[in-house]
Amino acid sequence: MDSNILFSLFAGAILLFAILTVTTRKVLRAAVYLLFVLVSTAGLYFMLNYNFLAAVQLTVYAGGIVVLMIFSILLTSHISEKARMATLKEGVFSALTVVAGALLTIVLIINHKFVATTEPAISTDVQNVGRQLISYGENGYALPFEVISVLLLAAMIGSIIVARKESLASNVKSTDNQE
Amino acid sequence: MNILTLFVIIPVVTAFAIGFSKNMKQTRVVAAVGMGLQLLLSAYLVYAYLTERAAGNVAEMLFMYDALWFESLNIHYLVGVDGISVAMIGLTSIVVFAGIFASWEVEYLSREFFISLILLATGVYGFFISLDLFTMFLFYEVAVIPMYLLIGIWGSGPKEYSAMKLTLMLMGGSALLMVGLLGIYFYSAPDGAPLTWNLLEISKNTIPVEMQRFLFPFTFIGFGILGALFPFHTWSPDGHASAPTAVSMLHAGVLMKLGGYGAFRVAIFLMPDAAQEQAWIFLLLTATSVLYGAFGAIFQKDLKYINAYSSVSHCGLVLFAILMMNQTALNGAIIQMISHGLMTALFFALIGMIYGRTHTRMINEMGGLMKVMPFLSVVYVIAGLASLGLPGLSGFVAEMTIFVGAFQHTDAFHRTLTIAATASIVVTAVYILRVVGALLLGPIKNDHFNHLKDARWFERISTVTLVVAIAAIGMAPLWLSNMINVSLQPIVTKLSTATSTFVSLF
Amino acid sequence: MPMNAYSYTLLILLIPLFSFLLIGLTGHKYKPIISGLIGTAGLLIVAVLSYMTAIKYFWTDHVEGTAYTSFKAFETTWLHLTDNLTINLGVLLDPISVMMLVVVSTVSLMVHIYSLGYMKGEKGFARFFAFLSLFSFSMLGLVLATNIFQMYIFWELVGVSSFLLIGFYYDKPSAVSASKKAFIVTRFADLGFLIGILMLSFTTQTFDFQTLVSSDGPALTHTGGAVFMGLSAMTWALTFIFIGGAGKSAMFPLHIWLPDAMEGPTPVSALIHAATMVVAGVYLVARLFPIYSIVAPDALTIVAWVGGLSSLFAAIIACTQNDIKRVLAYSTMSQIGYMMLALGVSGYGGHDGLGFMAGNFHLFTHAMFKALLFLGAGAIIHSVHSNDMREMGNLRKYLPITHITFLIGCITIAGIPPLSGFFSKDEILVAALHHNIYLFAIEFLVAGLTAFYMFRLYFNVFWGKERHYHHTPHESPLVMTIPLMVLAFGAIFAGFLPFSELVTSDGLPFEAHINYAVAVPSVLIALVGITVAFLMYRRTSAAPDKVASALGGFYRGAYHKFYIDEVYLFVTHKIIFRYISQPVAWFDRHIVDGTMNLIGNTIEKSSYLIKGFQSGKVQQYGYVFISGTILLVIIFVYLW
Amino acid sequence: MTGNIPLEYFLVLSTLMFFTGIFGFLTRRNLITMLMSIELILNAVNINFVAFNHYLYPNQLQGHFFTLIIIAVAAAEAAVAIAIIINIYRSFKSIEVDKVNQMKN
Repeated sequence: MDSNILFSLFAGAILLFAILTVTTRKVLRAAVYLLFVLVSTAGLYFMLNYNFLAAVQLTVYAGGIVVLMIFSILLTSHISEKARMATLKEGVFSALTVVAGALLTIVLIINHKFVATTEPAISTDVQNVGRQLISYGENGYALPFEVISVLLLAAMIGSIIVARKESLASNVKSTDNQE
Repeated sequence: MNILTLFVIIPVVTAFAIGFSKNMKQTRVVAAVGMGLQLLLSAYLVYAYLTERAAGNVAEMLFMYDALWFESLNIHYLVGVDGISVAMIGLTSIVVFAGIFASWEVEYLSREFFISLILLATGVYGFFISLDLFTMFLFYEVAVIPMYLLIGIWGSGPKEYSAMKLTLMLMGGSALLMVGLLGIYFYSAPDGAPLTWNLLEISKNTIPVEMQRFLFPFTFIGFGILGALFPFHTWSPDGHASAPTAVSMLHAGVLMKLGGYGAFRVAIFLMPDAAQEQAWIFLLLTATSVLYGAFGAIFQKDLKYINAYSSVSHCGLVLFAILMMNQTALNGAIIQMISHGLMTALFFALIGMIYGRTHTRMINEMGGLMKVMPFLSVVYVIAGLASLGLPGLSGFVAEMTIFVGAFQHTDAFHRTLTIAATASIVVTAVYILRVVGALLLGPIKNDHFNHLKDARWFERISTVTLVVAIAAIGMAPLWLSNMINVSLQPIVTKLSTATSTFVSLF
Repeated sequence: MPMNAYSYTLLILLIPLFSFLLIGLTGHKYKPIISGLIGTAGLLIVAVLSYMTAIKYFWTDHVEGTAYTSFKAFETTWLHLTDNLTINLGVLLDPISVMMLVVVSTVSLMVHIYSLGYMKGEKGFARFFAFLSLFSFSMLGLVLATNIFQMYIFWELVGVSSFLLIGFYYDKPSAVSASKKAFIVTRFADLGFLIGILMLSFTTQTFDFQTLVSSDGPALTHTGGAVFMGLSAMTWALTFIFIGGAGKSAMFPLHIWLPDAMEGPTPVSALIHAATMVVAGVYLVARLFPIYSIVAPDALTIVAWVGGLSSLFAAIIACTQNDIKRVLAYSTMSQIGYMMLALGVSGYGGHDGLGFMAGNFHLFTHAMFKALLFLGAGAIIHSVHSNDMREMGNLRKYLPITHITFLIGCITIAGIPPLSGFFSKDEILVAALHHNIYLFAIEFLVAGLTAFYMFRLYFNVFWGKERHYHHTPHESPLVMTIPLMVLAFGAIFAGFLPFSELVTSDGLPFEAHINYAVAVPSVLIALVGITVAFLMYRRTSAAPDKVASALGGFYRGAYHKFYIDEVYLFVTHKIIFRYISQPVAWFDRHIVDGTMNLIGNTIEKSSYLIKGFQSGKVQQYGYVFISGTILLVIIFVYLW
Repeated sequence: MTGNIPLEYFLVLSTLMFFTGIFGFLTRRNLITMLMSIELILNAVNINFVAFNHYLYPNQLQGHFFTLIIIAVAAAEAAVAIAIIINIYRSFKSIEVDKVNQMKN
């Protein structure tokens, strides 16, 4: 398939579903549209030959975050419920700003001359990616990798504590008693 | 350690110690001990100062200590005292000491109260010892901020309003002051030389006259607001009326003196040319203050308001004398600051004690207190007599020095204003006697006053300390006057270098 | 004359001060009578020292035929003001100060002794004696002042002790307001004094009396200078100083406090408001007399006329009052008017200075007989418990000693020879006659009026119909009658002192003779006054009422003291309180404070206006943030 | 595989996606949909990184790893955010931003 067609397909899907995500009044549908956007993005990554990244995108984003969102939507709202949107005035102003910003950025992008490096490309296969990720020499990303794992751990613990039922209230009570 | 630095360290340590005290009893004992030490220290400072001078040390400032603490702006922790600051420190110690005893029975959050009070005192001490304009300003702010809490939390009446008003107006003054001080800083040295905040260094340089004209009003009004310069005095009646006893004492007794001291040490001293040119405006304002405050006091019914207006009048006289810019008047201004600080503190202490018993401050609801509380009443009469300038008490010395000094001015306009200002002694007599008559004399108006008790021991300590100081200055003013006079010499010399002439309306 | 020989005079000041402090601080710890004895003993020592000083100064140490010198027995710097002006405290001895020393210590001692009886059993007995000592200290300090500022200091102190003593019965509203009035009125006058001092010291650059009055001093050699409204600076200064003196001496129109001051205990009236403090004004003018006389004759003319008018004014009012103490108060005012007039009509030096001598002479004799009269009145009040002469009558049989001594006082003040009042008054009239015939006429009339109102009082109290008394009046104890007798003795014989050889304007003695052309008519008019009083008041009759109604409005005016009090009340309450103080208070609350509040409110309002930007809504912040970023990008990329 | 697609196409695509996300962020009232808009924004950024890496600096993998990290952070952020949202829902019974205006309920 011609790469142009493929790109147009993905790009069109991304834009369409992105707009739908932010405009639909049904929250659950918005989540599904978001899922489509994320999947299409993964497609783009495949196109660029970043297979590992695309896979991560699919598993983490599509498979993890969106599912998490859908669960939380189901926990916090009724399916039939229609989300409230901004007032018309706010919508119009936001749209104007957003369009202005987009135009500005696009104009800037088009007018800019990007210069590519002349160095030879390196492989983006999973093997290479994996080696770089855990090596600590030149081109090694071991430190960010460790940092991000700690961050994830912290986030995990944090979200568990925050979401725990009645946890805060009982804490406050116990400290009150101490005084 | 430098003796002056101790003046800042002792209160801070005391405040910390209070932080660790367990109950009200410990708190006040710690506070009293700390401030008692401070009083002894200032007595020692006076002694040490006089000894140094007697030994022939003619330096402008003694006990100097210098440490750079903010290099990029050349801000130093520079301390030093001359006779004037020594006198002001003595005043502060006495008033703070008396204030601690006057607030002996503050029960609500007593720990926090004493900490704030002592923090305020720290600022005042720091202000008086500093020779670096920025550090001085810093301590000034340290003194002003606790005021807000003290009035807002422990005050009475519309305390939030008063606290807010007082703080905002003083902050407004600080803003003006900041402009003035920065301006002075940027012109503190001749072209090319490194800029400095050092008061003594700046005084050796002459700030360009055009800049003086611009900066002088900022600096003078900035300090003047604290010194209750008309028409920026309205924070004073409300603030004093709402403040708790010790705070009124400290505020009227010491904090308002920061204004006079600053106006003199910074505004006049560093910018004599502009001061001479613009003196007439401020003289009119201050002469207005003097009479206006006195007339305003006649009509008040609340004891604290009467005293607040009286303070406006007396502090107006301080600024008035400062603007006369001759040695005698300046000397009088300093003595007046001390004298007014002592007697107004005494007044507020007494008002607090009386209010604590009668639960009213309205003079038309009281009467005949002389019978039930003779000690407090006699002290009140003494304070009143000091305020109206009875010889033998400090007020007379101060006022007469000011009047004689101001009247020696060569310009007829200044002399005329002096005569106008002297009229205040009559008006003062009117409102003081009115209060004394309505409050202490005559028949007892309210039956439950018959059961009131006279002063307790801590109240006696508080008032007697102040009375002794007032009488001591009133009876033997010469040593104080001489101590100040010697220190005024370099300042007067600097003032005489001014090339501008006084503007006369005649 | 060695200075040290008089250094002990410092004790005269220190002893009363010490007894004041002693009684004031410890008086509540022991029996009241001990306080009284401490005070009296102190005064006794002072009196002895004063007499010693007087004898030594006037006779022992004086070389016949030379001028009396003035010198400082003691002096110390109290406050350093400018290079030229320092306030010193010290003791200045010259004829008038030594004379005053005698007057003050004598009267004060008598009053102390008298008070031991009069105030017995009063609640504030110790306080009373403390204040008396304070007063004695202040008055002596005033008398002995070496410079005008010391005088001002003690001037204020006597003012405040007068305030404290008038308001001695502090739970009595009338006493409180009288003391307030006395203090404020004299304070107002003191303002004049202060301004005068400022002007004088500005012109002459000295406070010192000796320098001021020395013939080559800055004051007497002062010429020219600024002229304001046609009068020289010195004239203005001295006029202002005289205002101070007029206030203390209750000269018209600053006299209104004196009658009210009678609210104080009677011994106080005798001491302060008859013999000593109220003559301070006279003393002040006498002190600065050379300057008045030589540099500012215009001011001296003012003194003369104020004195003359006051004496007439007060004498007229005295004829109508019924309160015996008030009659005496107006009489005091009238007599002080005499003294002022005497100074005002005097010249300087030799026989020209007759007025000066006469004024001081009268001050001296007046102190004796007026103190006598007041103490006598006190004894009367003490026995009948009333001030109103209409409630008295035929008291002579109950109070024989008081009666005799009071009669002596009345005859003395009426100016009947050979009692002392005659001599001093006669010389004033002579001096007035030499100077100005109108002033003489006024004083001549006043002499008659004086005799009339004093004997009106006398007859009303001691003769007339017997009244109903709550209990039988009885003679006072010895401790009260002895001072009366001593003072009566003084009133009789003080006139024989050779005053013109002792107290003169330039210190040189001169010969003063009785001028029969003046003396005979003045004695006659006094006799006429006495006779009229005898006819009208010897027996209770309708005659006084007839005379009163015949005089109509004039009588009512005099009875109401010519409404001066009302004028003052109008000025203070209506004008100062209502039109100055109240508007000032209002202005402060509403305009000045209002402006400040307005600024505060404006800021608050505008903060409400812009508060919308701080809505707490994340999306709004986001919107602003993004549009701001876009704008900034546009600005920086395209417009910069 | 990308053939002749110019870099600018990717960039324009990511721009549009980015601003769509912003539009959503500004107009949605529901916390979860706002979170989704943020995910859109992050995704747009990811595309940018990847595109730059691929077109301009193929000799390294910086953009690639940045994207990876962003994804990880996004996951963490989403987890925490959703935990908070659920907690808020418990307190307020609503997850609409303008109703959640008190720190303490």
